[in-house]
Amino acid sequence: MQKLWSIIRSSIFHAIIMYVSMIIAIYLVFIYAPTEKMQGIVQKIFYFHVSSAITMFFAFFVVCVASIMYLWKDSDWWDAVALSAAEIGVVFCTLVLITGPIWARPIWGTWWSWDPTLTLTLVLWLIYVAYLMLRIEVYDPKRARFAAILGIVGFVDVPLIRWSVEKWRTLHPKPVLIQEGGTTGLPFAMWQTFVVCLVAFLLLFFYLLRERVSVAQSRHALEGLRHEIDEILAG
Amino acid sequence: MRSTRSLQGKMGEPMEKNFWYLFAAYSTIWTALCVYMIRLSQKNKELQAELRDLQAQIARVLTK
Amino acid sequence: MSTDMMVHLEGVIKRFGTMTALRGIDLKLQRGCCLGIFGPNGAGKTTLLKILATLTRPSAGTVHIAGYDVVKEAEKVRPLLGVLSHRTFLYGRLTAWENLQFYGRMFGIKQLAERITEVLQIVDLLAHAHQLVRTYSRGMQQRLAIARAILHYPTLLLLDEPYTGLDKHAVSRLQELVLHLRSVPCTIIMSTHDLHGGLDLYDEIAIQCRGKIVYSGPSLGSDVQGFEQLYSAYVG
Amino acid sequence: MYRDSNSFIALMSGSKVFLQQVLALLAKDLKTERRTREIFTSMFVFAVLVLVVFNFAIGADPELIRQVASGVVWIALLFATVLGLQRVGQLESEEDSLQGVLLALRDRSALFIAKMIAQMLYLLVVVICILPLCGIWFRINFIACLGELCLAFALGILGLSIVGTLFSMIALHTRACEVMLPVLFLPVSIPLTIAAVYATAQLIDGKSLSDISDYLVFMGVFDVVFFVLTLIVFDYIVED
Repeated sequence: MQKLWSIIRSSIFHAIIMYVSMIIAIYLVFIYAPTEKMQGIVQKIFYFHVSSAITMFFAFFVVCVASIMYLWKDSDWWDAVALSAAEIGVVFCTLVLITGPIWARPIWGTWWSWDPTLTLTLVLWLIYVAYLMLRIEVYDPKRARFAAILGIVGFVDVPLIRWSVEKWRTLHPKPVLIQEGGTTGLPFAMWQTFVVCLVAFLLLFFYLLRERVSVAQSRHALEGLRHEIDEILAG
Repeated sequence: MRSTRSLQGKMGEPMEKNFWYLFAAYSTIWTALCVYMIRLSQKNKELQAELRDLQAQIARVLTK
Repeated sequence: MSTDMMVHLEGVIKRFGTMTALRGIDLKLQRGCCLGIFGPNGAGKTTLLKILATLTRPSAGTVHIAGYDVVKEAEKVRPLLGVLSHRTFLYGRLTAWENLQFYGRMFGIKQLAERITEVLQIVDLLAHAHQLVRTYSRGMQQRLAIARAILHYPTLLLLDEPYTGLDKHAVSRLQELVLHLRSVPCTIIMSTHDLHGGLDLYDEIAIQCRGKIVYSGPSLGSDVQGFEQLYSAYVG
Repeated sequence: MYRDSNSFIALMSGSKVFLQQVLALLAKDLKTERRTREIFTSMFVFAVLVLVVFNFAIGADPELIRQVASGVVWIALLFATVLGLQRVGQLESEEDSLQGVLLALRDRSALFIAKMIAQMLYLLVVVICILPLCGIWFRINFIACLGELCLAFALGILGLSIVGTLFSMIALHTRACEVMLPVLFLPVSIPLTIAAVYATAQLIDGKSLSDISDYLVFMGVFDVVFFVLTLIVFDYIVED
């Protein structure tokens, strides 16, 4: 029983599940899901684009929770989680920002449309890049604390940005778009595909998070060892 | 009204062109994830090197 | 916890990320004592004083000042403390008087003007009271910092390397002041890496090295050589 | 919460000390500023420069300028906030006087409140100085909607001061403070800026208060959220 548990917890098992679900997701996207009549084949970008967007929001949510826990418990593990989730969140954020225009170009006829969600993503990208800038230097608990505060503030800012951006968009002429968002009125097969994609992306996120946290932790431990050795050598 | 016109214009284009967008989107996702994972493994490698370095230092201290 | 113990530290550990600055400090100090903490640079003296000053929290262990916990009851500890470091905490764009007035208001001192005059007299700066602090010499600024530190009648004085950048006049003034404060029941903790300055000031001495108190005991009086031997035996 | 009268008295005396400390900090900041006028001057000159440069960037079309005027004014204020907070940070860190202040504080949020009020006052003076200039250069009649504008500007300036003070305290403790402050401050304050710009623009267009009420409510919500958030986390910022 314990052995089974340790297998389930192991990194390689996680990787295999992630890999398999990703393959299934790709199969569903390209073979199973029907081609949308209006947008044609580009609509298939939707599955990975929206999955990355949701994963990104989830990552930033993890940053916020881990930051609160770090301030509360003052444990390095939570800090490592926050930093790792922020980094991975920025990666997914970048994906959203790249695939968004690629989707928009054939459908809306323009690369960039200041669509509310895309604009929100852009602002979030700026905030969390600032977060990573705070963390560029070697580990310093003061900076970790500041970053934790930014992690909380950034996530609290999300609904505020969302509201303001939506409000701001209604003041401008809308770009040519066929179907807002794309999730409304999806056929069942498309829904299935989308859910599987989302699950695959979340598994990918957790896998990356796990690896990144272990890197952060071993770096931390190594730094501690190095200090100790320096002291032994000096003393 | 502009929207429907431009839609028809787009839909009139050959299918392969849109296919390129799909290809671009999925390949960038793949590339970005790949780059990130390579960076992660590089970091891991750096850490391994540092660990070996430290082990060597400890060995040196012990032999002294 | 008996309250005649002014300072009581138990198992204080402070980590900065992967660095450990303090590794288990135990220290007791009677009310009215004057303790000198000696140690090389990087021994963690400043960190220790910062913990006592409620400016930073210990990672582990407990610290009590006059029976108050410095983490949980910091707001009760702070008015008891007078802190003097090698930075003066003064505003260069204000006059000496205005600086003291500001700190006096922060502490809610009654009859502030009389008190400011008094402390300025003690540090010999009354004549320059209305001069901008940025025009002061380093020694004058440090003297004003002394006035700032004792302004609110502190009962525990924390001096972190107070001799840094001081002229002769200021050093002797500071030492006189420490003697004067000892007659008032005022507890003093001074950290320094200078072994020669006024050893006879202290009642107790401690030697700190690499985050630990390696020696503590009663003062050796003005026996500089004996102390130097002791110091090099522990610090190496 | 405060069951016995003793703790109530303690609370009352605590709030009295709090007020005293806020006032002392504020008096100190304003006294320094009155002597040097450093912060105001740099903020004001910078804001005017932004106005002028944008004027050239937009071109000579008076209608176009009128349309973007409120955006330009708020960008000027945004950058002026960053500049002012950088100066304030320098003043506090020169002789580590922040530590001295922290040693004297009973409740550390007094420092936040005092800095926020000071920043608000500086911004207020800058606004009062640049609005007439703006009115003349961009040919906008601000007087027609002065009361409504006051409300919009008050809410906007309050928000900028709160967020700005929060991040200036963070930037103060990090190296490369000059770079970090705008990088942290600008993206987080985007929603506030959007609401403030459009509220101002619609007021200039002759809309009434009820037309822009959702912007005002939004700015109020933003201010309250960030104020509460900053009060909660402030202890973690100033701790060494």
